[in-house]
Amino acid sequence: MADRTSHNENPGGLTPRSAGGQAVATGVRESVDLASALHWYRQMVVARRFEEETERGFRRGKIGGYLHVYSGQEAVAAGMLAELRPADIFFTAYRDHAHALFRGAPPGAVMAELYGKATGLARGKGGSMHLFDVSRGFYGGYGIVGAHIPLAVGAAYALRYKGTDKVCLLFLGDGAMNSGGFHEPMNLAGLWGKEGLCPLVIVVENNEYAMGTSVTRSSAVTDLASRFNQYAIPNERIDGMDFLTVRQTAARVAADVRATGRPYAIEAVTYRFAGHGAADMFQPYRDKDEVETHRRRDPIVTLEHHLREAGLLDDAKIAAIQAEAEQIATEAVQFAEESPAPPPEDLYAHLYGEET
Amino acid sequence: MADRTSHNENPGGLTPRSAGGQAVATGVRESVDLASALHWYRQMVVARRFEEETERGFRRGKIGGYLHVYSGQEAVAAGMLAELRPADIFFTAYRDHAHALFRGAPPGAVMAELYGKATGLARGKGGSMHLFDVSRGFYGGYGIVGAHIPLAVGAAYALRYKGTDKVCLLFLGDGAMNSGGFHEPMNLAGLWGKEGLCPLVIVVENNEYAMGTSVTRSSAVTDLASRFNQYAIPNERIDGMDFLTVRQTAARVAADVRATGRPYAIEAVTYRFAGHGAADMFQPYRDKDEVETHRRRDPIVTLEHHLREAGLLDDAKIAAIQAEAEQIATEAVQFAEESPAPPPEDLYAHLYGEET
Amino acid sequence: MPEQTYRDAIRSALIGEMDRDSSVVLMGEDIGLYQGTFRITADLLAKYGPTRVIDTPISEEGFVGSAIGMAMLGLRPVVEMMTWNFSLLAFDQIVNNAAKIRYFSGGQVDVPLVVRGPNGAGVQLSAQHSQSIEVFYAHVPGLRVVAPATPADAKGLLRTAIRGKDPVIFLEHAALYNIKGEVPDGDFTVPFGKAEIARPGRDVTIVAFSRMLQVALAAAATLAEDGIEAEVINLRSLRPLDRDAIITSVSHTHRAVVVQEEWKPYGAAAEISATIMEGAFDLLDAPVERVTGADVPMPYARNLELLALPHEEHIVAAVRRTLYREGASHA
Amino acid sequence: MPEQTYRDAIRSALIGEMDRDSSVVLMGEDIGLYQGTFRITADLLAKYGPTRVIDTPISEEGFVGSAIGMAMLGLRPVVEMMTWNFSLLAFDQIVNNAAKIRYFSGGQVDVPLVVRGPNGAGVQLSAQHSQSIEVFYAHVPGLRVVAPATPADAKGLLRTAIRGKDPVIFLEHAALYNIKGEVPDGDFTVPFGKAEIARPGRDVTIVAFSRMLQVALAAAATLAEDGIEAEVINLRSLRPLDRDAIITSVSHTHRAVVVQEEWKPYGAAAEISATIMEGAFDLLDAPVERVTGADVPMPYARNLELLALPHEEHIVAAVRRTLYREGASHA
Ligand SMILES: Cc1ncc(C[n+]2csc(CCOP(=O)(O)OP(=O)(O)O)c2C)c(N)n1
Ligand SMILES: Cc1ncc(C[n+]2csc(CCOP(=O)(O)OP(=O)(O)O)c2C)c(N)n1
Ligand SMILES: [Mg+2]
Ligand SMILES: [Mg+2]
Repeated sequence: MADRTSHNENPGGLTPRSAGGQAVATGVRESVDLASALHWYRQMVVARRFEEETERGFRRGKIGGYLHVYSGQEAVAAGMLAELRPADIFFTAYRDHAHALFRGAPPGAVMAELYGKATGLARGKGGSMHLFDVSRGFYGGYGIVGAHIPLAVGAAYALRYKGTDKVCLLFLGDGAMNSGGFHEPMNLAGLWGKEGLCPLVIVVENNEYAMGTSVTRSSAVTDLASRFNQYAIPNERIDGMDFLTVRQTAARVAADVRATGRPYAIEAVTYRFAGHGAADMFQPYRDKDEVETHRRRDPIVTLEHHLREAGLLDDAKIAAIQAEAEQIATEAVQFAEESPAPPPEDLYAHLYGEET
Repeated sequence: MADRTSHNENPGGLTPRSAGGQAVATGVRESVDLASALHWYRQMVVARRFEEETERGFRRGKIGGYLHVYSGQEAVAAGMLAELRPADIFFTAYRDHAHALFRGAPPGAVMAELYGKATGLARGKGGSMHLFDVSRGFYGGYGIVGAHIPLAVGAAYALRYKGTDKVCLLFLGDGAMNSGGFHEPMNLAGLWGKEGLCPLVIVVENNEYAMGTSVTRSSAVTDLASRFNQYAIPNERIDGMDFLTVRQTAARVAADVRATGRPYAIEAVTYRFAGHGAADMFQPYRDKDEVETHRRRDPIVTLEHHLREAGLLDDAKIAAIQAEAEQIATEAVQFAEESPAPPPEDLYAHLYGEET
Repeated sequence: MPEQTYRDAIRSALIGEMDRDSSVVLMGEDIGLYQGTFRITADLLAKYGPTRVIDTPISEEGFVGSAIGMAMLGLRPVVEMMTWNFSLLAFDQIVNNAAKIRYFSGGQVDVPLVVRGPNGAGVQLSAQHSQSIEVFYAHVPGLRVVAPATPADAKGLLRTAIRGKDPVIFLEHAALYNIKGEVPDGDFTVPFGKAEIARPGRDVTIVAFSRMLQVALAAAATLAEDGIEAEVINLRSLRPLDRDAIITSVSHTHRAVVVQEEWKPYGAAAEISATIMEGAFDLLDAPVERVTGADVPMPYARNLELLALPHEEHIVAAVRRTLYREGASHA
Repeated sequence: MPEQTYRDAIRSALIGEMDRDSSVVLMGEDIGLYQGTFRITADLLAKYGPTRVIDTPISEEGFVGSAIGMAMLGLRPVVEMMTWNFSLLAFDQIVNNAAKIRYFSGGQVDVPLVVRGPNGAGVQLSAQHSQSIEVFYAHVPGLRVVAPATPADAKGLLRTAIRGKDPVIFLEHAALYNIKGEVPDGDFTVPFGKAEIARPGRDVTIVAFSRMLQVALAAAATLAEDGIEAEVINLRSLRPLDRDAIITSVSHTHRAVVVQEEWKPYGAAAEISATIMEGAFDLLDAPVERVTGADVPMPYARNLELLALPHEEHIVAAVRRTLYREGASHA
């Protein structure tokens, strides 16, 4: 793993890293199985349509609290989860709807959680920020920025401790990197990785903002991938708007981490199309043009182009997929609407595992 | 400041950095005013002798709590404080006796604080870990590892905010770098420094251990200076056992920080001769040989050689200085012994600045 | 008297203090360019510039600690906690540094720091974002802990906080930002540790702070329809606690109900209840009642959230228990 | 019954659990190579190796959070807090993650985490290292908080903690590590939430936990010389609180004194005092007394430190006040 080592010990790895990013972006067209990419295109379309319904549900007062939609970033979670094995696990923050859907959680159960219903993915206890589907290896869904990071590091340790070859995937935002909750466990991951005891794939979803605060205004260095050098964690920056790039990187990195038990970090450069949350309507921190420019890099459109080129998609197929997404989203809403609220006795349920 | 910038943006700065350290170590002999170094030699001898008395006081049950002596590391604080102006300020952790003495605090008042007397530097309220002498710009003396770091960053900001050209000096240990208390404020320092609002000189006293845990076992990267690259804080590693090296570096760095309002980090490689604290008697984490090897690099002996070479010291002068140190230490103990305990009403004094 | 919202009261107090004293600086997450999560600081970045209105990264421990350092050097930082839930990340800085530095330095420094922001439950913000953390700070010597329930108190207490020499935990409530109330003109201040009788009455004393004061006043109005005259005490500050005001009231009502939004066990109401018993044991005709939130993390589902929060009817029922000794709560 | 020190009781419980269950791992600062600050884990690194006895950097938030993740994946981490003072840096992880994950996930995960270490004042460790932090955790639903006062309780409660499904705050006391006591042979456990009558008596109930139980027992012995028979309750756990045991005792003694080492305002004793009033109001012949530490950060000077801590004579005086109603504490 000469390359790995150079990344570890030599922060000069910067240049090869960016270069590597390019290489991936171009080299990928041929190398990736495009057929299965069609499946993920469909998933991304569904997620996008699903988020339209969550925003509508919020406006209609059916969904409460904070609502953070994923629109614009789909290629990151889709590309990464595409290469995760069923037995693998992952953690993310509160912008988690698409992650749950991509992992196979029933759209109805996800929507029902947002509606605060008993049939929700977390029985209506968690809501939008705390989706959980442990049966599928999804360990949540957390609201305190940065505070879920150490959980994933410990979980990765446990996977190796128990002698499995599973890996743990950790998603975090650019803003989370400025918290002590990032620094302390990343150093632990670097240390444990040297013993092959930390099979952790770290994905920074760099969407350029933490609420209204841009990376330039919140991080002393803007090359976020390079921040992992302090922890001897090899890292690279990639185009997070291109599903094929993300997926090929995910395949290579997951295999490597699975084999070595050492952590690896990917900075996926992406963009959030919507406001930070439902309350962020005016977005005084960025102008319309900026958003428009990025919308032209829409990951769904980009993948659509790849698939058209490959002759795997045409207008008819696209229309069919959109109709299907329409139906899935509508049925999810209907399921959520019709589901019962949690029974009053649930107030005290799930507090402790044992009575005393 | 091409060199600065390269340090900022290019973690490859590693090599030049170490080289720089060497350069300083050799280049220094001629360049520094050796005469005044004699004064600091005397200070270091006094501090060493003083610590013998604090250890004796602890064994005799006159000093309670935790006691962390500085023996072996004198060149770091002496070299740095030698270049601090009277109006400048500094913060450190709990291994703070020598820092207070070097800054000119009366040895009797320092010893009296350790004895828990009313005449102590902090009126007997703080003890060994919480020495304070604000009249001399010494802002303490803190016991929670890493937690004093943000204080110094905010203090540096305040110095510039008020339009002064003062600098803030921050001492921290190698172990403290693994805490969130290091990461968060260092990123703030990097950001504020870009506006010229953080005149902070950071000194990592790398004595190779955090209690019983070596740097290799606690930090994923062992080149500690390089850890500041994540914060765009220029940095270098120097020989912390050589007073002249430390002092020359301090002069250059302090001038630079004062002029630019940007932070700069120095990793001073040193060694702790005594146990971590008075309770650390057997030191199962290191063997005698290791300690012996380092004792041969005793900073006091090293400076003694420089001064002998320069014809500024001979056996007679050394004997005189030791006698003087002996007297200062003994008088400090006597003063502490004879001082009264704080009056009972002090229990509730200094709790609030105002009654309600 | 002119009316002002709780939000504008806080906002205008901040502006007033920044205008009269250049050592006052604001710091926090998204208080500047984003205009503040609750718009308390809207337009202030433009008005005062980035060295006085400091947008920070997501580094609660780092920026609260830095604010302590600024305060030690003579600035008067007012830190916004986007919500108090996040202060748990700065807990060590507040408890081990801000509250203690003056003491263990033997009185060598002032720490004029104010940390302010919304505390308590919102609407369906779920477990990690719906906590009322007052007792964590009220327990700690060296801190002042205030929880204004009205626009006038918010304004007067914030002025006192910013002008003082000690760290102040200033607890606002998101559900109060839009309430209106009369606010005196001029440079008035409200001192710490002085409770107010928000409504006089002879039959029972209701002690409340922050949002629960509004709920207590509603309960008192309902009770009045049955001829029960409750005296409602607006506590204003938890540390120092106005023990005398509470005891004086109870010594003529002989009954007391203490209200808090948070989990019952080891909550603020326990201290107030114990203080009443210690100070008025012989005068009590009934055990002091506590009305509190349910002892669970806040659930997301609205129906469960409503069950977890204390409401007017709980206060009314508790008052009736103290009057008629119904119920088994003290069997 | 064989005797064992409090330290050996904890140590042998750890060894026993590690031997019977390979999912038990130890983590903390200097627990391995350094042999543990209080030598609880001495020799365990050699015995179990570095994957089960994990020396950590100074990263409380990081390693407590990692332990939570391990626990979610089915390990049983036992984290040593070198002293509980440092847990304030992991406060968010314990309060917002460990305590709540089961709840907001709708019951999808267990979090069998134990965090243990010495709590309370030592000898001249000064303000940042002399805190008794129990109430910060006792307030939080989702946690269990235990504070053993005897070797037998330490051993039995630690077994229960390690074998359970929920996060446990296990509060030891440095001043207790060397005390000896009888410890039953065999695999006994002590359940959470069950207090014990450490000394039976008819005249007054003294409620205590951790080190203060030893002080309370000494006070009871002194009182006995005057023919005053105090019933001393060893609380063992603060959450859950054994309300019934306390009320039962008070309902035949009609008087109570609650003892705690920490700052009085909003401390654990307030909850116990309020609970007694709520549960036994009609049976109380005197207000419940609280004996606590002084409301100041711990001073370094030994004479001041002694003034800041509660001692036997304070308990004796409080008991006398409840019996003869002397003093003005409830005037
Ligand atoms: C510790 C903490 N501080 C502040 C917040 C409020 N907050 C919620 S999301 C957010 C921005 C996070 O940005 P980033 O990590 O980049 O994730 P993104 O929202 O861009 O996906 C902030 C400040 C929080 N939830 N937790
Ligand atoms: C947050 C915290 N965790 C643990 C401790 C216990 N402790 C005191 S000193 C120390 C080692 C610090 O090492 P370093 O920073 O290298 O400073 P040095 O003692 O070598 O000068 C530890 C772990 C503490 N005081 N604070
Ligand atoms: Mg972001
Ligand atoms: Mg060290």
